[in-house]
Amino acid sequence: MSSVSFRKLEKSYGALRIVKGIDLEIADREFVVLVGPSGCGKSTTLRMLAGLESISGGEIRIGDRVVNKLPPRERDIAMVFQDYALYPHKTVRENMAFSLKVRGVPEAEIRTRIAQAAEMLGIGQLLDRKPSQLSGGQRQRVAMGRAIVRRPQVFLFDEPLSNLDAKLRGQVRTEIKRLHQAIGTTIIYVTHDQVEAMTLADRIVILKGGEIEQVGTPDEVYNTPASVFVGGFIGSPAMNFARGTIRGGDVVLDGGAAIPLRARLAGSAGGLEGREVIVGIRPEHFVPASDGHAVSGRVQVVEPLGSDTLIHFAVGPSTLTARVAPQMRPAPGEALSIGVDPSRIHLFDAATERALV
Amino acid sequence: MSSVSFRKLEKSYGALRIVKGIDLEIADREFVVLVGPSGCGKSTTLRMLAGLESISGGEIRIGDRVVNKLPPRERDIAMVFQDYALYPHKTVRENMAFSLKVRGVPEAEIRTRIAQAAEMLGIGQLLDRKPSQLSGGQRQRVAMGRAIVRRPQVFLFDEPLSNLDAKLRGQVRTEIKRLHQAIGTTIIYVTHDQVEAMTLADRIVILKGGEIEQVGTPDEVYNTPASVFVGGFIGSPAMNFARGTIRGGDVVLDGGAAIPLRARLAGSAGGLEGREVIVGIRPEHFVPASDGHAVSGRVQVVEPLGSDTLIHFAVGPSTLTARVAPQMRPAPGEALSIGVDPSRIHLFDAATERALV
Amino acid sequence: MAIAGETTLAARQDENATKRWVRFLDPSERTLAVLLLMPAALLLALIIVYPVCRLVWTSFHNLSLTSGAPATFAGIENYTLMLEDPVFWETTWNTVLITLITVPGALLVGMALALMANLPFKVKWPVRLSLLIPWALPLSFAGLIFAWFFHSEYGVVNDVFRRLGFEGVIWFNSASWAFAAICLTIVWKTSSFMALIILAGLQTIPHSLYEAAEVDGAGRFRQFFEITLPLLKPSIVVALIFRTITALQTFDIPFTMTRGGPGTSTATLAMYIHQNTVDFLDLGYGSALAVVMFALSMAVTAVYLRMIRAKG
Amino acid sequence: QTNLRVFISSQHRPDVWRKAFDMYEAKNPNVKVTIETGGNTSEAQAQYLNTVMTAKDSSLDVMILDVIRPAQYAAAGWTVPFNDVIGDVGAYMKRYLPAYAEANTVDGKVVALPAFADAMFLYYRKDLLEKHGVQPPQTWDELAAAAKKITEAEKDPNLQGLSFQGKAIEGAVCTFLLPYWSMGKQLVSDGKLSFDKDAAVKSLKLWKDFVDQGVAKKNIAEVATDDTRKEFQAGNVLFAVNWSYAWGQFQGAESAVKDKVGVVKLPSVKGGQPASCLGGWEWGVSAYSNNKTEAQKLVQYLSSPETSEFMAINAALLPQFPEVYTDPDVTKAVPWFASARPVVETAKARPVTPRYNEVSEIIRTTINGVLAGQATPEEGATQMEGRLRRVLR
Amino acid sequence: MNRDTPDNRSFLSGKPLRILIGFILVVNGMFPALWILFTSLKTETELTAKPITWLPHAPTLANYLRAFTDQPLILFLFNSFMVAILSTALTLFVSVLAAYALARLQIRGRDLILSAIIAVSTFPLVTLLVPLFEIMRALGLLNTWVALILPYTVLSLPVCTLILVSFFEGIPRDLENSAMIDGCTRIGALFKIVVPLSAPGVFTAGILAFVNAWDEFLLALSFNSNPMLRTLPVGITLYQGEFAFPWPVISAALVVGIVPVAVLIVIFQERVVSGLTSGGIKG
Ligand SMILES: Nc1ncnc2c1ncn2[C@@H]1O[C@H](COP(=O)(O)OP(=O)(O)OP(=O)(O)O)[C@@H](O)[C@H]1O
Ligand SMILES: Nc1ncnc2c1ncn2[C@@H]1O[C@H](COP(=O)(O)OP(=O)(O)OP(=O)(O)O)[C@@H](O)[C@H]1O
Ligand SMILES: [Mg+2]
Ligand SMILES: [Mg+2]
Repeated sequence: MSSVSFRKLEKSYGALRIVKGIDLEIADREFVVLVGPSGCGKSTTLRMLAGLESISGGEIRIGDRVVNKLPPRERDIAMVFQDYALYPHKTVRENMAFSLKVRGVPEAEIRTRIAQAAEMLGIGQLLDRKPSQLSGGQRQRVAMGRAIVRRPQVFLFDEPLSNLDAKLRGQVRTEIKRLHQAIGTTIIYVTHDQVEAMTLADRIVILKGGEIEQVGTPDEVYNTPASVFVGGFIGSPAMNFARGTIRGGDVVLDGGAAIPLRARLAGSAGGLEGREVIVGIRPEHFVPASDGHAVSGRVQVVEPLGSDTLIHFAVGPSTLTARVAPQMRPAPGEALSIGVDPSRIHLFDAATERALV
Repeated sequence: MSSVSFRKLEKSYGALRIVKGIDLEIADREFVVLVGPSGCGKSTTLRMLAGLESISGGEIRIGDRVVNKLPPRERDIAMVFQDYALYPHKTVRENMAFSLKVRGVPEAEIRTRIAQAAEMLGIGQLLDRKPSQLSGGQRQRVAMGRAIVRRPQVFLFDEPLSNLDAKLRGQVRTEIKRLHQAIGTTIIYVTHDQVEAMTLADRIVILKGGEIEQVGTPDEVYNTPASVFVGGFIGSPAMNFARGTIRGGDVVLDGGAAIPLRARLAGSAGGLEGREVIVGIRPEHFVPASDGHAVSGRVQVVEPLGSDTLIHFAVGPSTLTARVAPQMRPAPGEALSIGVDPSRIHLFDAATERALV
Repeated sequence: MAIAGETTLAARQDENATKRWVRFLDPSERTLAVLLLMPAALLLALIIVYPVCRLVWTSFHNLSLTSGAPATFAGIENYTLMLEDPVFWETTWNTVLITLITVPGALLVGMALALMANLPFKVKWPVRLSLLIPWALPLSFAGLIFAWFFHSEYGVVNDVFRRLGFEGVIWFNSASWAFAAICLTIVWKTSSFMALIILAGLQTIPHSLYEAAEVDGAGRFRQFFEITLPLLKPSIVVALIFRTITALQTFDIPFTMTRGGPGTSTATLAMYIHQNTVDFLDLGYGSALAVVMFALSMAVTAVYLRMIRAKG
Repeated sequence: QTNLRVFISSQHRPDVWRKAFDMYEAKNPNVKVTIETGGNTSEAQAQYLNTVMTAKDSSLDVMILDVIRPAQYAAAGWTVPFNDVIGDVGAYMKRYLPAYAEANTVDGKVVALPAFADAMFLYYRKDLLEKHGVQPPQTWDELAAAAKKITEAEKDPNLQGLSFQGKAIEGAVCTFLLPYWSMGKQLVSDGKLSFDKDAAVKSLKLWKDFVDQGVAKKNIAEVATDDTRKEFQAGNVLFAVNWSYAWGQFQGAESAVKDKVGVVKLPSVKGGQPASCLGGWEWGVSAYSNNKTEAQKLVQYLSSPETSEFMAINAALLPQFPEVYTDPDVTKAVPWFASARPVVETAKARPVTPRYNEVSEIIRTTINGVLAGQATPEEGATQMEGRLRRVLR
Repeated sequence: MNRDTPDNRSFLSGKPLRILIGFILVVNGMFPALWILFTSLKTETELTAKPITWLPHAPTLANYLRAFTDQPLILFLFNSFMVAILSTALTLFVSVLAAYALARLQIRGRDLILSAIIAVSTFPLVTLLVPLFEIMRALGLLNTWVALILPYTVLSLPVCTLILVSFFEGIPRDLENSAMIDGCTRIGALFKIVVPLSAPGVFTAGILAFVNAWDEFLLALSFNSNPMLRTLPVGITLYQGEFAFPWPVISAALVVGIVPVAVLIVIFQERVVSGLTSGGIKG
């Protein structure tokens, strides 16, 4: 178990800069999730840490060692790949034993370690099967088992759940969390699914175009997104955005509605008056239209989820989504007026897309 | 546009019965979703309707015609495959034109139909690309476009979204719903994702092992699941189940907690007294433990989603999941006492697993 | 502070120690590539490149061993000699003709065989074996066997003809019949390799494309021409490259079947090269012929490679 | 201790040669002889030897060569002449059948020494000729007449009058040359082409006429030496032109014509001399040998009357010395050699030229083409002349 | 894949038709081999009978006896087998290394190298006979198995490399990465993971190389004159005399020569076809 640090980490393919100077300190035993849209450099970063990709600039340390030039096998890490990368020609047991054998761990020791890991993951009865005889979820567990038996300093996960179906994903997610609680090794986990990031991470690192957009606990990134990008990326269904202008303590949306913000703006002086802003409203922060400041629009699509209902409605030029109580079922085409909790809305500068207030 | 009906539809491979007598009437313009776990016969049923699989017994009608013996090309249907099955050597335009050309539709007509469909799906600028030059979402749209230009009587979709990532899936799902609202053709849609079923369907058909488990609107199957299977299948996170016994108007869980059911049981006489039951509680139906009848357990894993928090906690032998307000954040290992809304719990017979009351 | 300093120092040393290993076991990509390609390169240099250089050198010299004279520089004489050598033109023409007949022939037959073999047979191995045997049968054996088949008196072909009430044909008495017999044999021998490659290509076409086409209303033939054929193109091109190159080198089959007869009407360029080198010991001229043939094959390969690349 | 490596065809009784070598080793204890056997056909051996010699390889000391090759090997400088070791060349060579002396002497140099003889014979069905009261033919016309008479009388659809080699193999060269020689013409004199076109046309026409008249079968162009042998042996042929090896086979257990075979000189054209085609094999010493002197000594032993007699008796190889044919021990072991000698004595050597392979190629493809009906005899002769002129300028 | 659609069953996959097609395929492929088998059971006399016979009248194994006694057929088989196996092994080793470099490593001019490899294979070995002989002599390799193994390796190298390249390209890189993290070097990962996973490709390449080596005649004739080292194709010509061509005996020897390859094919046919299938030869 070990801390990990990235210092000005860079990666370029020829003239193309993929990772543009990442600075990050990961504490021992921490569970850090890297999220970001496809192509933002998450995998590249992780693979540089693993030694599978050369480093173009900066430095990576695991514990005290600078590992920039070490081959993967000497970095003392374990990695779970997106498609699990189980050796198809070896049984589950052989898959798990492989790294230990290569390192010359004695037979008896290998056997006990495999037994332990198998028990922890509930795959004891699968040990003699080949990967092709396993279901997706079982494969995922074996991949984790293969990593666990190594007892490495750091675990790396690259989108380990993206090949599972929705139901299983939730289940295995919980298992990974439990596993971390049990063994406590430092974990660096890459995903593009914000639900995984939210539920698993001690800290979330949000990447965009090879740079860090925000680092913080799940609550921090959910409640105080540093930018439009983070706001839109974290949370499901995604945050709604509407353009507006600040006018005398209210924010006036382009569609016409005004939301009173006097209370929140009080602190930040009147310097925002007349500023063009992007207003972010999470679907779950719409409230029944009881008081005056409601947004009005026309219902487009209604999606009943059973536990909630999603209403997609058009306000001026934009389509907003509200998550409301399951009983609420407006018909498509109907007019809708729905309230907004002014204390929960987010304001971003229209030009920089960074958070205001 | 046309109605579809299955009468005692059967399919066997040798001695193996895969589809075991399905009876179903689908109205014109209806959007019906077949859901069920993997291997339950959804695809087989759909493929029999398409004519890609022979029928072992029973009858399929499209409109007034019995189509049992007709080859696919004479059934006037269009199908969107899971892997899209776009012709890799043809451009998007040629892909869309193919079925029309085969049927001898005049060139001019083909051109206008493609233009229309492309506009509807926003793929106008992709028409001259090959499928390999498209992203997953774009391919999906092209596959739909290829179906739409046909103007068939029935659309068939076989898990059209399962190759897309979470974000895109939500987006395309809404698009399909909008599409159906626009063109109104009968749609039969196969998926194993209950969210898709709930949000898209006029009626959901839940299959299990080649038989229909329940047919109903999304609200029906969500609110009054006919069996443990349906209850567990529909809704996310999944319904919690706990074993219990009915004792003097209460249901006493194996963990010890008692939930008062006098009000609901009143109607159904005392015939249930002493009956072994399975109690189903949806995660969103836990309420703050204000009054007496709460379940108590120990927190295992807490997953903050931002908009809500999921708490997995152990009660007696079983692990339950509750969806609670985002502010609530018990620590793992903490004791938890949480209320249940007695009017929202589901009772199933422990032996037959069918709904009671 | 001191302790921390020590550990970093230790770590440094550790790293240095491993670095030496790194150089040995973990060479850079480029070094590794060179190392891995080295054995193949050495072998090719030894067995092909060096002899080819010798060959080219010889082709510019007068070197006929029957004269006993040492090699003298001849410039392009050997090449100009070719222009007025009727046998060169005849054998080249025969080679081209054989290529033009047997390559498409093998392609068509191979395609038919592949389509047939792709049907769902319950017992697969006899079909596979039948596809593989002609491919695995040595060319010279195939020539011998088929020469026997086409024998005017004892051959099974004429026997079948006679049983069907036709006159037997004296295959090797006539240039055109002999040519036909040779081409038939070559097609038989080579179509199975074509079939194997095409079969391989067939099995990579996703089944759902046929289902989509069926739903789209396309019948059998339309499916074949609109889906199977275009998607087989890469396999076909590869098969064609190998086939065309070997067709240009046709030697064993006409050599064992007709010796180029009657007259020189079925002799190929490869046979002529062999004859000049090995029988007539005119190494200069033989080498020049070989160089021409090599140029011919290279040209064909280049065309095909361009076809592949143009697609890719 | 000298180790000599001798290349022999595995067809020519290496087992018996081994015995001859053993005897030599016994007399010359410092010499050891190893046999290397190569492909069985003249062609396969040539292919192998050409490769070895082209590469100037010293692994062979002595090699057996088909009678057509010594000139070529000498020109290429691959063999060592014997002139220096045999003393009086004229006297030494006179002992052999004259055709062999001729075939092994190039520009006055003895380039190889004869190993054993062979020639083409006319085999005939003694039983059938007797049955129909026909004498063995002296001329080709007589042969045609006899064949017609007997085949018509026998009414056996499978019985052919005459079988010879029409396939484009070396044997076809002899086929062409037999009548050509019989007309007293030579193809090459003193290394120069002396092509007589009329004779060539007549020769080609003679054979083609046999086919057209039905004396020989229509597919004669695909008949190789052994096909002639097989068909005759199966009892389907009246007259056959073939080498001496056929005799032994005709007398074998599987033969349908055992004891029904006669052998005579080949017929002549009307007014010509009978001529046979010389076969047989010669011993040459490799120019790249490291033991040339020892090798030459060995060859002289191998090409001596004693060895000849030994091989005649033990391996039924035809002797290269005329008197050995009539040696009592030999006639006892192989009685038919008595009737073979006059035939061998009429045998002529195929053109002695370094470019014999090309000459052969031209002749055999032409006659094959004519027999197949691809060209008329006139056309064939013209082609032949043209191509031969290019080769033998 | 069973295409069991309603109109399908009425068409091509009808059972009688399928049997007929299977019959055509088998006859096309097997007839010559069977004919040789029949011939090997006939006497020479039966062979020249008119009209010809198909099945042997009185099958005899005498030809096999002669095939084994006239010439050391077992020795030919042994030599052929050893040369073929060893050159196959060498081919596989060399082409695995080269294919891995071409498939996985970032090499400039990769396409050029591949094209060069194909181009090299276009050179007819016949024409290189003499220079090759000189090389073998210079290296002192004449009359050794090595003299054949080296050129045979080169003969099959291009096509084997091509097959393996496309196979290696089909193996997920993550498997190798995983092995490297698990403690292997790159080469270790190649031999422990990539090669075993390309088994069908390796088998296909192997059979190709084996058959090429098993069949070759000209070089075997020229480089190995020592009777102890003769391979089967050369050996078979020894049954033929200067003039005699004993078909039945030669047929028997041919049958003996075909059988090992046929057995090999029957054993590996699934793998060979699936080897070619997995994109095997993609160019
Ligand atoms: N070998 C390469 N040469 C050039 N560009 C590359 C190479 N490998 C990756 N890239 C580019 O680097 C960028 C980052 O890739 P990376 O795999 O790290 O993305 P990611 O964040 O993991 O995305 P995903 O969620 O799709 O896995 C991508 O734009 C990719 O196209
Ligand atoms: N050709 C066949 N022969 C035998 N069994 C088959 C065949 N095709 C499908 N089956 C079986 O039929 C059952 C139903 O298959 P089907 O494809 O309809 O399932 P599904 O509900 O679509 O599942 P999924 O969600 O995984 O696509 C499966 O158990 C499958 O194994
Ligand atoms: Mg990635
Ligand atoms: Mg399915």
